[in-house]
Amino acid sequence: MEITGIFKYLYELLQSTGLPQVLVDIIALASAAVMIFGVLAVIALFLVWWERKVSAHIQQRFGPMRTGWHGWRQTIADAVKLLQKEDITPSTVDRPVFFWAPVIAFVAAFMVYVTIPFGDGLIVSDLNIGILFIIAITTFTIISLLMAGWGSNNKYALLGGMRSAAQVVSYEVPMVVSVLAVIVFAGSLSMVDIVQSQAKIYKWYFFRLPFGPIAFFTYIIAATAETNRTPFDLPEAEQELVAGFNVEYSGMKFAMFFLAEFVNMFTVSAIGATLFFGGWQGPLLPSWVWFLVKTFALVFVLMWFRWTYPRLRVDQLMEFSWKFLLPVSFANLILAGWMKYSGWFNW
Amino acid sequence: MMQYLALAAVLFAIGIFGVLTRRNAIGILMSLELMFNAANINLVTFNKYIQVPGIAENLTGQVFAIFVVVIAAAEAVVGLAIVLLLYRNWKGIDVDRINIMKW
Amino acid sequence: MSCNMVFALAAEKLAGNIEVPERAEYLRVIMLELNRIASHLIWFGTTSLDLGAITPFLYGFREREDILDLFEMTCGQRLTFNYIRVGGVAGDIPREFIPKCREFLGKFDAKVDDYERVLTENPIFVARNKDVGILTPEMAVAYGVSGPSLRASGVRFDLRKDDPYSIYDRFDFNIPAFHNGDCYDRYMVRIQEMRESAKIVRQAIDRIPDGEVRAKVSINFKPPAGEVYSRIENSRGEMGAYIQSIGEKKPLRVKLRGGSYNQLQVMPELVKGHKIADVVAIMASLDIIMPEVDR
Amino acid sequence: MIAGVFSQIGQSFQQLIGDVSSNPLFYLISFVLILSALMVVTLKNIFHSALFLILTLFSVAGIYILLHAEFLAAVQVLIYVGAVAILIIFAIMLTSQLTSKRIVQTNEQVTVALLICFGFLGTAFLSIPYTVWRIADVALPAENIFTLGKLLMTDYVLPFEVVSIVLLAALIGAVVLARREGS
Repeated sequence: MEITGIFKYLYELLQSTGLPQVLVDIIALASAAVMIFGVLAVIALFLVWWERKVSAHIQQRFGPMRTGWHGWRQTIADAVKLLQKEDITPSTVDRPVFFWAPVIAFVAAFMVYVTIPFGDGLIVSDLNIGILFIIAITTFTIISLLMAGWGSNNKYALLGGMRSAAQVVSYEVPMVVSVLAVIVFAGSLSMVDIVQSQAKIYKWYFFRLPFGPIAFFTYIIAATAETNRTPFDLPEAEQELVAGFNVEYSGMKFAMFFLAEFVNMFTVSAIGATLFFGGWQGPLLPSWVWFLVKTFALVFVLMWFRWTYPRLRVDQLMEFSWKFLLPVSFANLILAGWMKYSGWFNW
Repeated sequence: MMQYLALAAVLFAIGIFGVLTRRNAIGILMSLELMFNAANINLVTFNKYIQVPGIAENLTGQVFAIFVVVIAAAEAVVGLAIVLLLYRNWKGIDVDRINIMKW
Repeated sequence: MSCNMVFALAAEKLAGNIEVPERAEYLRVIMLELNRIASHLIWFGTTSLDLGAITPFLYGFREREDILDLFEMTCGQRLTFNYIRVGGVAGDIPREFIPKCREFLGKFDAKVDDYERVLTENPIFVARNKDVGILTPEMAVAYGVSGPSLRASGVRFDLRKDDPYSIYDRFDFNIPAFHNGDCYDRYMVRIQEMRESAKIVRQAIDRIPDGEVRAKVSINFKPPAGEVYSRIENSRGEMGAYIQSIGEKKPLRVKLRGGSYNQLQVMPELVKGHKIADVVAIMASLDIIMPEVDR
Repeated sequence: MIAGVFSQIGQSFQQLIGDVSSNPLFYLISFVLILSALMVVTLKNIFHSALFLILTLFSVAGIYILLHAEFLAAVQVLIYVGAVAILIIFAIMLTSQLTSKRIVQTNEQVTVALLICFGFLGTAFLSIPYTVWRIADVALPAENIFTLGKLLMTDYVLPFEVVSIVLLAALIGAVVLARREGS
């Protein structure tokens, strides 16, 4: 059941109304944005619920059970509660910075989805700089963290913000380099091209030995750090920093950070699924189902990490990135280039 | 095309203003970045609008802009390292006070 | 439990003529060792929580729950146990205690293996704990650190062996000790102690005789004048009770000594040159309980 | 005579600005760009200046997209916003006591600086429309990125290598400079 046809039909319906082409495109883009926002909001809510369930089952308990089937209404109730809460702005904060930080985090988290293909043809815009666009936009997350840390005028928030900025900057390098290994093979930055180059399961970049798995593992480790999750959750280490950069936030603004965090988790998993596991490619089922299945599998891996590992120390975190992850991913990039050049696995 | 050049000129002028009036070394660095960007806008504009005879792959301007971006990054890194050093030694980064190189 | 015990021991020593029944001695040992396990389980949970791992915290509390169930069926309380009395214990254990306890012990070793699988070999855990907060044996002795923290530094000193009280000399168990004195060794000592304690409880359950559980001690008994100090090994080190009596019903002075105070004192030496995150790890590994510091 | 110069500047200014409705997106981005650039050089709070610098750099990326330089736009955001701006913010945080409102951020040369700026702007505005540009406006290669990559690896391979070495030198230099004595 492909749903691309529906969108095509709607688009033609819009064109047949006789509006000028510019207006038609604007309406189409706006409605696509609204739709993606809606889908992602639902996904984020689902992820919150799922994270609770996964953590509960890893810890041999049940998690929310009372409200609805296996507590599915719990997250919705929580979200509504969070939105209704009083939005406290402490008097000593740097008001404009304090206000814009969650907004930027939120917008950056959602803007990434312009170039992520949800399915065959289910993409807002297939830019020719696809993956580079995503990487560029995600850097705004760092800005928002720094703004939140600085704007809160609180030492824990500042330390948390600086820590996470340093961490995200450090881990961005190995992440980009491991992504580059795939780009070298795909020969394109466009997400759609990358997916189409992995039409068969043996063509998935994960199975292109030896560089594929290495690239994937460096990617997934760096992605865990990028999303500030355990074992790299230093920015919000409760035992050291209370709650990190968002310690002063409450109500709506906190909800925005929270939602952005879960959307980011979905984003890195979606990129991982697209780059290494063939994105929407798969037999029988419709393409978007395959995409969601693969992405949620990767999300589960991230949750699994979180509920298993203790936390690293700051210096160990940096050492791991610069002394281990970066050399490995660079060596892998050279290996991938050499493989491409010599024609190995060049199906 | 002229709009782009005018925009670049305005940006450059703002950069000059910043460099001349800021006391804070970091502020001067930021203004320098503005000037770099003004130059880059010019490069990319020329690349788009002006044909160089004999070159089929007309992307020289963009290539140069990339070089400028890289150099700007390098400049920022070294500049900020110097700023930190100044801060450590002078307990401040007011460039009006840091004048030992005058003599 | 151990506070009960040490006070009872001191009072019995002071009185001099109280004969504790055999069955009561066994029950005391069982309860003390179960309490040691429960205490180490809390330590295990909070340590992993302090290091950012949330799951082991719940694992530790899951097993502690079973022990608390055992305590509840014995003395009716889950937190402020008051079971050991001067001259024995408050009452006999219910009939279902022994099978329940056997069931718990049967699965406990596998659970400890579980904990070890989660943390012991975990590279992140090792990186956070190895060579962090090294407590040299000299420093440990000088500061009066006792218990597992002392044994992790390589001083194999345990009152259960070195100054046996109650009937500990009848059981076969080891005193685990390491030599680095870092956080990792303190962790390993406690993990192994849990296994050893389980071993002791198993032996005690197998050999427990029938009979009375409490010697006849008058409510109004007046011990002779004098002062006495008795000590036992509890989960955080040496637990001591000092009683000064003037031959009245009530003692003139009672002082209880816990292990945490000395372990807190040694903290400034250990954290020198470490990161804030290490302070959390060191504090966790020393198993400091703040209320006990304030004894 | 001065009036003549001004009227000439005015005329060429009109020519420069052109027709707003022809490319509304350009004017929107330019507006944001110039406004935020002005904020960068005038605001008292240096942290706010840095944030406006980010906005400026982002709008420059928008200008690049209008000029069909998508790769450059992505690079602009990635390097300027993701690295340079964050570096600047870090430097501001490390020298944090300088951001308090009491410290004067500008010096006494404001008038002189304004004169120089307007002198420059006048010259530029006068000269831009009177220069004969060999405007061709040919379409750029469709596969922009491929060509760019090829150029970097063929015609410009020497500058490319030199830039890499400069970057490496800057990296090492920064580490050496910022390192504390004796550590």
